[in-house]
Amino acid sequence: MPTTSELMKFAAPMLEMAQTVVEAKGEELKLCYQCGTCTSVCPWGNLKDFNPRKLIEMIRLGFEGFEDDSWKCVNCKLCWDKCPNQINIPQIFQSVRSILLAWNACPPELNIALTSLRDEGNPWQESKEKRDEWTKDFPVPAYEQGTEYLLFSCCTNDYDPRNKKDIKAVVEILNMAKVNYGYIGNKEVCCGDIALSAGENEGYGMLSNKNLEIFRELAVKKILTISPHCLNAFKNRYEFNEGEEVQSSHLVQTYAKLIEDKVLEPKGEIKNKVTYHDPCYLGRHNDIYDEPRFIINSIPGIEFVEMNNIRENSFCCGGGGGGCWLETVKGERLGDLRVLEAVETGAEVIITACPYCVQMLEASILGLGIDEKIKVRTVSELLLSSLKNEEL
Amino acid sequence: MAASKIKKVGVFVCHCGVNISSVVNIEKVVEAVSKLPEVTVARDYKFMCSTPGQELIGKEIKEQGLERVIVAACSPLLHEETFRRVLVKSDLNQYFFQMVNIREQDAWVTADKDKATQKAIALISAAVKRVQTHEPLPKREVDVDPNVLVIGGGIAGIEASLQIADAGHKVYLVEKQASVGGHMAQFDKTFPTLDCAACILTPKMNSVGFHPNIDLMTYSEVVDISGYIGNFEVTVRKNPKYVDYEKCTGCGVCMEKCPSKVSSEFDEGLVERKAIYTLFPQAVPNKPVIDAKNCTYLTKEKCGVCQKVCEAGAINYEDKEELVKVKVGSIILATGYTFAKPDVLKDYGYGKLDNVLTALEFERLNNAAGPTDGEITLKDGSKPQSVAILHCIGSRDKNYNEYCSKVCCMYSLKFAHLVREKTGAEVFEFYIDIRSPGKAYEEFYTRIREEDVHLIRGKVAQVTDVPVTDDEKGKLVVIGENTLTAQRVRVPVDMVILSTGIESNKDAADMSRLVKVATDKDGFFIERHPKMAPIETASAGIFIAGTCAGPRDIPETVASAQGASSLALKLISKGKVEIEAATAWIVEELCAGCKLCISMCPYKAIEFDEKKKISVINEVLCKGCGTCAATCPSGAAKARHFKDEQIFDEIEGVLSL
Amino acid sequence: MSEEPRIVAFLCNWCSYTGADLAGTSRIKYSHNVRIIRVMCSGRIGMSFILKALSKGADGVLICGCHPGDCHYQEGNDKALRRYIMLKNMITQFGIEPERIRLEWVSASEGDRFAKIADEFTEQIKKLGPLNWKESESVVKGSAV
Amino acid sequence: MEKVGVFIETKDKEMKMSILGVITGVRGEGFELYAFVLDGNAESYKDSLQEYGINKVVDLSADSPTAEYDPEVYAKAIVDACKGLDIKIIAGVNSAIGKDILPRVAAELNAACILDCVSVNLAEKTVVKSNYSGKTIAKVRLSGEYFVYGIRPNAITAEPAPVTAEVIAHKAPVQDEGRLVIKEVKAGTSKGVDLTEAEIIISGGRAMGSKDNYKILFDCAEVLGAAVGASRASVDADYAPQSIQVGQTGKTVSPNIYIACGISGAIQHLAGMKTSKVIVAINKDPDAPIFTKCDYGIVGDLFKIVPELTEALKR
Amino acid sequence: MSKLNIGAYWAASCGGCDIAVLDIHEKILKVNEACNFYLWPIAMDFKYEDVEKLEDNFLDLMLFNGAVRNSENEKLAKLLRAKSKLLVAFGSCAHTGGIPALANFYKKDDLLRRVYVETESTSNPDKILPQPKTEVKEGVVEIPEFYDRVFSLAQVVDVDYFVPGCPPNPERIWEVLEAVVTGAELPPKGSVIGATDKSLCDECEREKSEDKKIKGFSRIDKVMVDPKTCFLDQGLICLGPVTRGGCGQKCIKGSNMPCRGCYGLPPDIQDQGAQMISSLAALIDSKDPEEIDKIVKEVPDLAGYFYRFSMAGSFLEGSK
Repeated sequence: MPTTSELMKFAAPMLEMAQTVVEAKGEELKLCYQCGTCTSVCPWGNLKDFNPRKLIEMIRLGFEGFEDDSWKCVNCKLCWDKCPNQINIPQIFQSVRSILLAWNACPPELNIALTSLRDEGNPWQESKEKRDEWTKDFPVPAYEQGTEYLLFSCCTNDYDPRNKKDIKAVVEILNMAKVNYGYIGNKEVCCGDIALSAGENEGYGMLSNKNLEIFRELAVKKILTISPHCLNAFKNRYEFNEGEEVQSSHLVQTYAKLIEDKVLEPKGEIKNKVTYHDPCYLGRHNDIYDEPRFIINSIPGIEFVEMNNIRENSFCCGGGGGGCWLETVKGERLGDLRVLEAVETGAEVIITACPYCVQMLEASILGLGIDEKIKVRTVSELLLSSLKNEEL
Repeated sequence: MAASKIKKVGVFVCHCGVNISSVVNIEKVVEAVSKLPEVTVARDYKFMCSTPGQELIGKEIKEQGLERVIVAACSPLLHEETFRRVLVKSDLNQYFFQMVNIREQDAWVTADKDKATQKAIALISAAVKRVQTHEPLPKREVDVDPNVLVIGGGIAGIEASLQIADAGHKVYLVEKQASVGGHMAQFDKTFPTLDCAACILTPKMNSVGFHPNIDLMTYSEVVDISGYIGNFEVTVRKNPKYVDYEKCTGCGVCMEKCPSKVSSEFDEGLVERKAIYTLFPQAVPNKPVIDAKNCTYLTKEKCGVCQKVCEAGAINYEDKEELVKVKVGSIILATGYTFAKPDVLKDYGYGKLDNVLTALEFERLNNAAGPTDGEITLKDGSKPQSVAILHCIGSRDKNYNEYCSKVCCMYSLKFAHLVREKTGAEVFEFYIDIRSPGKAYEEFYTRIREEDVHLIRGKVAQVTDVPVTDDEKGKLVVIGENTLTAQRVRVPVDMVILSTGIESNKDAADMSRLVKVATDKDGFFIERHPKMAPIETASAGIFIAGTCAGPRDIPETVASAQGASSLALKLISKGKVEIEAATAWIVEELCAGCKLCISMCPYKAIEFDEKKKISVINEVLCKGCGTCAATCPSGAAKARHFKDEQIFDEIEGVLSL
Repeated sequence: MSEEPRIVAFLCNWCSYTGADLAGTSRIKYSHNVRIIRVMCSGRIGMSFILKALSKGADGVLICGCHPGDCHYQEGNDKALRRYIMLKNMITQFGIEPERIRLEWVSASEGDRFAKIADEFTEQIKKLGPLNWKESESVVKGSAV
Repeated sequence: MEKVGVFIETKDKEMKMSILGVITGVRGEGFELYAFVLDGNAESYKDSLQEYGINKVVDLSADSPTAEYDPEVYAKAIVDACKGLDIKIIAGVNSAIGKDILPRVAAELNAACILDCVSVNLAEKTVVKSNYSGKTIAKVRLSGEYFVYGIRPNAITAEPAPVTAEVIAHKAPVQDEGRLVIKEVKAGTSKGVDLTEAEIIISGGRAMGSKDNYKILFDCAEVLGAAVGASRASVDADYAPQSIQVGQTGKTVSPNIYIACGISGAIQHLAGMKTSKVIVAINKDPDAPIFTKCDYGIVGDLFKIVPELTEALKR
Repeated sequence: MSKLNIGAYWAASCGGCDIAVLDIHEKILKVNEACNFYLWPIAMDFKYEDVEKLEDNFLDLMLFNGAVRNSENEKLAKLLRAKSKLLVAFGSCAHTGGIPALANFYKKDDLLRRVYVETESTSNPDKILPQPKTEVKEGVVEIPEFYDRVFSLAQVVDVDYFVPGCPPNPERIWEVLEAVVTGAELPPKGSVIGATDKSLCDECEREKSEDKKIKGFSRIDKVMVDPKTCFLDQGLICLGPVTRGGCGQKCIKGSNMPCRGCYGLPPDIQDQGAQMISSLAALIDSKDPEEIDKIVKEVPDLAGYFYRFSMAGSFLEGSK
């Protein structure tokens, strides 16, 4: 006769697992009633067998086998929004990842990024001294105490040659609009979003503390972010002290206001058919849907078409939750689906507002070999082209 | 405070088997409590609530001449009444008693035994201090008016009214719509027996219409209720019908001739009705009303066709609303429910995609008296080849309603049967859990499984018309997970039925204020006790029947209606009613007439005596919440049994250790 | 005896007291420091109860009532909320941390929530340390009023 | 004379050349070097090994056949040989195989295992090792009876120091306990020099246009003695196998020379190669981001430039 | 009948109560007919020894005004208690601490520093604070010890009666004196006399609504105050509801000013401030915590407002 504990192996082999996840802030795990909504809405469902519901159940009862898939979640938040029990499923994955990290079971390519975050304050294995290298021949006002806005650049914009174009466009526009802003250069470190979503809580704590210190030191009141991930970190994650009223906003909000107030008047015609991709962190995470569309529509000559999955139902590029750093084999890339969706609308340009989306979508375009057909531009790049009456 | 003579207190500590004694050191407690100067005797017993336990208390009261009694045992919510009866038996006023909760709030929640013991002693000490100032409170009784008001003319209101009327008492039945019948009149078949709703409902509707003891007020609303149990005064507004029912013969010519058409609410907008209309052909009373908003004569003073064609001369465009006052002894709330509106659930394409129907729309579609004469057809008139039925739309979902609507599983299974029977289409039912707890419900579920309905366990996340494969072209695609095979599925179908959940009425909050019965967060009326008093409410004399208290099926609704009517009849047959003793009162000598209490009282139980310039509490209306006592700035309003000094004593007591 | 915090909790009869009972029936352990006093409605809780408790040695006072909109007496809990906010604003002038007073909504079905609140609040009070309110050391503390 | 054992990593009857650096690093006055060969071909490696100072080539075999790679059996056999031959120091390449074998050996011997060494000083019993992917360098002193080192490939440049070696056989009574079953060995499709060990890498992007076009890179690589790499886009396009992908999500390389042909230079790619000592970029597009990262940039058609380069080198 | 021996003493007070005694005008002559004013420092000189020499219970009536702030106040309170048959806490300060007890919100050291060092008009560069004993050329100067907090009279000695008010209404003073002088039957010991048991609202003739809703608090300098409407209905805080009547409504009627509560709390109220919150806050017309907080914050000094005269006798008695 098998003993009870032997039988338990089949029912619930490792109940401690659930407990550990609960302790790592994943307590909502318990609320799941296994309806499968998350699996149905998860963007991965369109590509491969990925089943958050099943993973939750496995974790709850302590079955092994959830480990590899736990790195899949791109933090797009669609499941959380649709979950009838309002379970923060991305948080559960985050908790699971923090445990996996403690076991040293991190995908190696992500580990590289996390190590770089700890050592250099950016995920791109670049030197912290070289963050402001792009400003050498492109002057940007420095932030001093009393400057109205701190322009928080984002590592990807600072280091990635492609995204440097975006931040340069940002700087040009802000200068044109005479916005009182400044950049802190090498004092900036990564907002920590990817560390947090990869479950690297310690690294996140270190990064967020460093930024908080600088914000405090410079008495920062308003932050302009280029990356929605930074925005989300400051708005929803950072632990500001009571009384520290730091307002964070995304650039698209600033642009929309400037255009509305007629400070910026995009007069140059852009004769392209464009579509807009809602970054998950800008849209679902922070409810910013209208401003980018307003900006696009304010540009003369432009033809704006929407994709099928937009706004609250936007389809993720695959870059969130550490996805930018994780290897995905061809045929399993969310970005590919999104790009194809954009191509279907007949658009020649995908406009977006997140450096990760830029990277993922461009990689997909390149990978699909359709770079002659469609390209990716940021809202800033689009706006600047119109302001300078140049081609997009 | 002048020191008064110490009253003799007896303390009785219960072991509750081992429930208390395994954690709380009873011996220590008794020893510590005995030492208090006020305590004459302290005893413990295995089961204080048992007959020997009660006898022990009675014996000590008599032998020691106890003036106050304390029982430290379970929650007062469980056994306060039991022990109060012991005091009454022993000729002590029942309010000379205090119960100390050392089980639910000590033994069961404290890990450390010493701490639990210490807590028990502190709680008992507090009670010992408190009971010193307890006052005897008398029983109070008032006469009961034998008339009953029933609000709502659905199956619950109909059933309750008939029961009371048949017992020989007057019933005022107030219905907002132009006819009684409620939602049940919209249904075709009922689960699990599949008998037709109309066949079982219409006879009852007719009885209500013609019963000599029932004063049926359709097209009417209750606008004010004052008074208290046994003596309510109710104001009903009779909305203008523009048809004189004395003269109207119900011939229907006016409805035939009326030129203005509006979408029919009874048929869920699937067809149109006229501006002068009866709700449905079997309406009771079967006489029309004019919908003032859509009548060309009433809006533009043009037309007047109905008046011209009415041979009885029953049309009266000058009709005005009328306020009627009635006196009743009890009120039955049977205001019913609405269905969750799926248009907020954008993901299911309702309102955007053709052939996505709500449950109620399907009921009408399927009803023999409905817009298609009971044919299940798609919008283009063709028969569906495949139908998906999606459970839990707006139910069990924190984004909409967290609760389970209880009836949807069963009616969805019924739909599956009807679709199979009438069209032979493939049916895909997406469910999270099938809930079939009811007589013959599980058997019905079994029967449906035998009918080759495809049951898929998983909640549907999306309905789309964007095809991925050729099979999906021109179809509605239902996307979900089959959680049992752990596969994401896309099912192309012709028709989607959304099993929408039950919601409280939109005006539940207004009704709540009117009847002074609180609603829960979902807008359903709160019972006095969810288990032991599911039909009574916190407002004495007001009972709830049917779905206004939460999702119920027809048998439960009828049962609760019969329960409500029997409680109303109980009141009538008793003739008198005992009312709350622990009410508030105002010390005349202290009241300065600032009127602050008047604005605070939720029951309008306080009136201002203009002669004496003081506030006076109508103790019959008072429910004893004590808000006035907390508010009264001069300390004139006092809450019986919860006076300031009693609470102060209790505070000092709990802090004594 | 160790310096254990002393907490007085005023609970309304209908929701919160029943909720606390449920914590018991569900055998959820929570801080023994919380001593419950039952009142019919959170609207009955005069602010003098709270000051009295603090002056008599309580280190913290917890008030629990039905969730907004669920009050058995319609809106007693709203009154409790308003009083609580005003008292919290005033109490700082006495040098007392407003965190020593806490208002929470606990329904009859939230036994676990009550236990959680009790534990959290005890922790909070422990962090603040004992209040040790000293009553007047006067020779005669007579009937001043 | 202290004895040092070196685990000789082999593949398809060929010795991994990086082992020679390891041998160079551990030889020295007063040390006798033993080479453990487990694939049964000890004799065939003898010449190369003695060229670099190996004194004894141990033809190590176990009771269980070791024809197929089995780290458990290998490790136990090495431990048995060490005990039998009184060898207290064991070294190997810090390769994937090395990292599979050496910790097992150390565990059996209850010894410390130091991986990622960049240099060793056997006399002092100290090693210099890299931490956090080279972010810090630590000098570590060891104590204990046995020492197990994994030395990074290419960390120590191999220099010949010829001696005469003899082959000795050692049969270890080690049984395969069957805890580990090799189900399948998947061969990588890359040919030629191993990417991570290569001193020169020539990489192609999606501009290569087709699988066949990659031939020009292989041709060039052959002349250069270089390995061929690829960007993710070209792997996606099936021009090159995934195993030679360079970048954040592929292999991280740091050769002396990295030649990027038709690679635009996404940051994920740069992350995998930017520590290369000299970066040469060839691209048609003068705006390609890669030009911001390279030491030498050639704007032009790679299909012209690369064959020309090959020809030039051949000469 | 021999004349009664009566006295009046002031401890920590402003002297207004003494003046109020004179405000009974010509009736003082009647008092003089029946009584010997044996002790009245504001009117005539006397020495400690003079009091000490008196026999116990020598004084038939002692009107003690002022709170107990220092050791001298306490010493005299105890001394006069022993020498008096009836000791009356006269005026708000003796009754419940009065204005001096507002200092209980501050620490002794802070008070001294503020008064002797920091006030704008003070020049005290060496920051010298008063010391109980100071050596000077002529010897040692002793001054009373300043206590940590202010006590009401009853917190220090046993008190027979309380006459509230800042100052007590002269008419009420006369009623008290008359009762003693005529030998009428006195109420039980510990009673508050010279005031009604009902709160001030009883006397107040202003129109009071039955459905008060406070949407915000205002201050008298910000609004035109309607003299016919209850202050609370106008969003002005009036302590009348939590204050005994009997004062004659000098503020409300005379000056169209809300009551500040000098007549102390009604008999069944134990803490004036706490009760004021219970009564007032409940009227706020909002269910939104943030909005309520905003409204509440419109009152700049809640505790000072609600405990203006009753701090010493309140539950908390002062600040931590």
